Amino acid sequence: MKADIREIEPAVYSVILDGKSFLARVIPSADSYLVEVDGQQFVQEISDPRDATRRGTASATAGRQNLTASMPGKVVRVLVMEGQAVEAGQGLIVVEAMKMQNELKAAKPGRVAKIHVKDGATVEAGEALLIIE
Amino acid sequence: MKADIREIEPAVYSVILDGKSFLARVIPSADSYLVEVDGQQFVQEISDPRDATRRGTASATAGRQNLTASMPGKVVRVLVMEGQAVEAGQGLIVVEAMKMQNELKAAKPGRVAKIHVKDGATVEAGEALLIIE
Amino acid sequence: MFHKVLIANRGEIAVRIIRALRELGIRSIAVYSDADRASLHVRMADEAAHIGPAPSSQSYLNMERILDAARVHGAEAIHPGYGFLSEDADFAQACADAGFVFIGPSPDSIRKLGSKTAGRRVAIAAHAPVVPGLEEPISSIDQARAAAREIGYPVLLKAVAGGGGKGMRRVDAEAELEAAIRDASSEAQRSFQSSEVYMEKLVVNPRHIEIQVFGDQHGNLIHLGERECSLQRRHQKVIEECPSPLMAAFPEMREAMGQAAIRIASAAGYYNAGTAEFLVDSESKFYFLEMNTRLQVEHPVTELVTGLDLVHLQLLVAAGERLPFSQQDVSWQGSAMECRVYAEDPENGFFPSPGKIVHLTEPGGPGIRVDSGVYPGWTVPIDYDPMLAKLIAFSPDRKTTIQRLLRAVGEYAVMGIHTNLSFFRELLTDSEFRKGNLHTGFIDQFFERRHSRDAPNPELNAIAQLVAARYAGARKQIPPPQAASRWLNEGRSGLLR
Amino acid sequence: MFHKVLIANRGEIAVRIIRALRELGIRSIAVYSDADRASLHVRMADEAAHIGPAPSSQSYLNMERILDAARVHGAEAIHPGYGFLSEDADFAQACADAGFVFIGPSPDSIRKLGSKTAGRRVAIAAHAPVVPGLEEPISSIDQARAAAREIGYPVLLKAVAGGGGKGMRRVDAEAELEAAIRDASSEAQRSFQSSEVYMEKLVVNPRHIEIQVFGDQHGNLIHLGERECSLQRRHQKVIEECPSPLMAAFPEMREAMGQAAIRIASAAGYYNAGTAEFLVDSESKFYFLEMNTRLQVEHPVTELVTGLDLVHLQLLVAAGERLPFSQQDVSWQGSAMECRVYAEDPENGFFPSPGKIVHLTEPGGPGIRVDSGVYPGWTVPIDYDPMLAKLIAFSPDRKTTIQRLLRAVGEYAVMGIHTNLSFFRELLTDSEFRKGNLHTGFIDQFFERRHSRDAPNPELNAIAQLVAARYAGARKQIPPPQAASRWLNEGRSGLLR
Repeated sequence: MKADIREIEPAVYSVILDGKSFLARVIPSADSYLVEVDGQQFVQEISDPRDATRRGTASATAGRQNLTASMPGKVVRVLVMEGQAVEAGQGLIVVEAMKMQNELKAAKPGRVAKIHVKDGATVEAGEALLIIE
Repeated sequence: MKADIREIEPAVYSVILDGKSFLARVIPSADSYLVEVDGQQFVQEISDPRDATRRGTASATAGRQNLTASMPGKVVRVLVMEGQAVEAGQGLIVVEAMKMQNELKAAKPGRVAKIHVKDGATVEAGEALLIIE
Repeated sequence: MFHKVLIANRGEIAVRIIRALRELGIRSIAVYSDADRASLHVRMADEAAHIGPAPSSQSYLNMERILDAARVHGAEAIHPGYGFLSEDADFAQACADAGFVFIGPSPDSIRKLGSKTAGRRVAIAAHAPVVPGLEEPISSIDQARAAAREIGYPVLLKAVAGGGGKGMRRVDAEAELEAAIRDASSEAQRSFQSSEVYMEKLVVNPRHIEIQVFGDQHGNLIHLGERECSLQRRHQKVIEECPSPLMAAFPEMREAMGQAAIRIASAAGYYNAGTAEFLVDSESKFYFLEMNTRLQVEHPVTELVTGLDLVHLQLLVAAGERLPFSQQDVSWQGSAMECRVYAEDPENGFFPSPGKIVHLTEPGGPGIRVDSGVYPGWTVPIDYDPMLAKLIAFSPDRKTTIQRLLRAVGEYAVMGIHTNLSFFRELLTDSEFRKGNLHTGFIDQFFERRHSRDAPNPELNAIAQLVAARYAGARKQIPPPQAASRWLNEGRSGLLR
Repeated sequence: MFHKVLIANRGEIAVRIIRALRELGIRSIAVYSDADRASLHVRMADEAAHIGPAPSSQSYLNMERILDAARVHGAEAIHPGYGFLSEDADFAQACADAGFVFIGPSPDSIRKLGSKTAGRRVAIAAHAPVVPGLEEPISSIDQARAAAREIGYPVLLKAVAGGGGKGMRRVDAEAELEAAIRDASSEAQRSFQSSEVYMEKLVVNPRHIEIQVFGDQHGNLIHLGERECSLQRRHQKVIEECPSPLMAAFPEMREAMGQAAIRIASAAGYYNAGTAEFLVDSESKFYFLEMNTRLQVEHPVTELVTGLDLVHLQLLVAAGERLPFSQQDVSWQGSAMECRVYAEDPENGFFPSPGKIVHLTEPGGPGIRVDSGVYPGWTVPIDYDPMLAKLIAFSPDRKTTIQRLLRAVGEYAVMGIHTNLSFFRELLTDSEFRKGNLHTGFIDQFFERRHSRDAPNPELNAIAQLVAARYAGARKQIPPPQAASRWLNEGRSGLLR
């Protein structure tokens, strides 16, 4: 594999590999690099590649789903109650942000363990919304 | 004069002055800032504003014209001889750079005091070509 | 012609209007909220006026602040763009009362057509077909229940003052009706300052095709053909095109729909730009839905196939001049298609993705137009609609236009925030889309049949690793572990509808 | 259709061709010299091959290296772009011998038309009018003197293999003749690897109007109308447009010139894209000048008014397909105009200005196309032609197109190097230019009547001071003295012709 890699703009790389030409752009964050190569995105973790809470919202680890707000917004309506069983894909909570209502859904089946917010609440980015177990 | 100045990109400024909106871009160099405002360019000198050799080629100071090459190139033909009287606008030397032949002309009348190069010579940026007195 | 015009809007449409004004030698006045001091429309305008804090209710919807700015800056006319106050008859009236030309139809025309229920009444009187439904807003849950039973489920709730899918809800059964009315009303109130909602029969998987109309103040009223806007996600248009693939099969439809649109507009004494929206059912019958009494987001599609500039024309007729051509001078050439580029994350339920644009490369070259409202280094604010730009392609035929859009999407790079560009890459390669069998349920079906994406390309993955290592090395940071590259799209499917 | 095509060129035209290939689903192979490793065409292509050191004689003019690259990468065809090897019959032949399709006319057509003297003979045989002059290259100074006396001064020397004003000299009197031949020959040798020069009568201040022809390999040959290219500086085109303002006055000229061009091309068995250049004298008589047997720099002008994509068509007919339409299907709509954006300093005799592009903003929006070969952060090398990009505008009429170009020039920002954008700003506002009374001496006359520019705007000057102080303050550098702002254009007039 013969790779010719040049940083041609800050964080933008021209790569010629075996005669093929690629353009790659890098965005660093605290614990990873996001690398876009010809429109496809890859995450290169710096630390523990299993720590996947980075992008917020419903990250499913070992059955437990910890739903957080990925950006500032307002809770329009909570669609479930504590103790309620939910199915994969079931709507849990409606949040409005940037003039758009977004229904957050369960990634897998479970039971609502805890609801942190109620209708009309203003939430900050990263704020816990509810927990499914 | 009520000015609201924001650096909205590195070295790019949005200026709102008495309700009018302007966009200004700054390019720093060793001894000045080049500021482009709505397409018109201004040089803000840092040091001595009379030192005008900055842009190379025929800079006319007190009658003496010191013609230098502003970029690497090749002397195609010298059009004058030492001792020859020249008029303003008269062609002095033809230099080829970037596939273009460019005839450098006298900015004001004078006499050719010294010719530093001859036909076919390769010149570097800043190299002295000839002097008119 | 005017000497100075204020633009009561922001983002790409404000930039679009500034460009038109500059081409006509007219000075432009931008307005901005606290969140928009550094926005592109402010840096591009000739003049700029601050009109209040970030929330649009206190800035872009604040009539008094906008009229004050127009007075202070000496504007002669006000262009409302789309959204915000553009379809507000009271604002059009307030402009006139304050001595400014409102660049749009008369307040009376807006009233006659601006609300969906009023528009339906005009259309019925003008003998244009309409979808069965209420002619008045919903006043009580009992009335709504009775109406829905008569019309038959599924029904659709819509904001009377609305547009863009806001305040809209599909209701499949009576049990859902009350909650749906509540949600739709509250969303309508927040979006349009009016909680009024009405109901109509839901035509299942119709095409959404609209007709651009244009009139002057001397009684000339023409149509500029259709735009097919069937590709919608949550009632928001995603892709628009002209000609509609349906018109290719039934060329006489353009003229039939065009004439229906002109009849409706004429009945309301309409002038300036307007758009009559129609649903087309599976038997190619069309029904008038509503009139948008303003410039549409997707107007560039019409500009490319007709060769006209709709904002120039808006200014011309607003200044009292005659349309400089008539219906028979309008012709349509080639194929145009528009993608709305949003700051949103297709891998995460299309959730809005505001933030700083760290890197931006916009496409160019033959047949590509980008109407952008952003620049590199700018931070997309959380306060407004997350549309970044419109990417529009033009070529002799639909197939080439789609290929051209794909080429342009490949050139388009927005780093630092998520965008829906990757979604367009998938959609534009979809074989059903390419066949042109479009309907408003198309995108939902697309998500269902699109089981999982191709696996990550191992060659690109290897390059990502090389580049990350090089980046880290050059900056003396901890390099990423060599084999730990993770494709970003893994496990995203559970979050998508 | 091909699967993989090599582009034997660089800069904006290589990018233009990559875009066309991508739209047709064909893989692109870029070639690059040492000076172009980081160039835009290399980063955009699917594949890339290094072909030698910076001097073009060792890279972009090195046939063997280019053919090797085509072999190694598995190309089926080679697109030569314009300049470099594009009009070299030997290269076209070498491509064919090596089993690659040359995307252009046959080697035989190039030979028949490629040299100016040969082209004149073909034109005379095809009963097309030509400018009086030699039909053979100059072989001795005595022959040249005799010919010039017969033709009558002023005469024009031209490189037989040439184009773009290289190797061209006006000669007003016999005393200048010998030196002029020497200069023209040596420039021709350096630019085209052929020192041959010929002579023709200098038509004083003619219009330069060219006709785009297009043929397939099945005998279909059509014309796509004219481009007026009268605005030239040192025989380099600066602005091109369609329709020619002259055609507006004499609409029958387009067809008359078009038919003459077809006759000439047909006599040479021509296929693919070609351009017949004509001079038009003050009595609107036209004379064939030469045939450019390749795609022209200014082809986008024709693309915008006809709605066609000439590079798509080149690929189509090179692959052996028929032209998908005939002469009567071609129509012209609206007005298109192109500005060639160069890295050169209008305040310093248009001297080339290579260097790093520190900041780049390219214009966009309605009716604007930018075919660019650069990106922000890239360093314009000293080794090649300093064209950065082409800025092309389209609108319904010439006046609006000019306004649109001016608007776009205002949006265009290239910092770090000098460009001719400020020159376009002046030229596009010139009243003579707006009247459309164009001829090849126009720009020289423009420089003469343009005594001095407006004084620097004191308001902008004040803002420059404020911004410089803010910049210095934020970076804790020595601020500029408050009153020392100097307008950059002071005292430049002595350097301009």
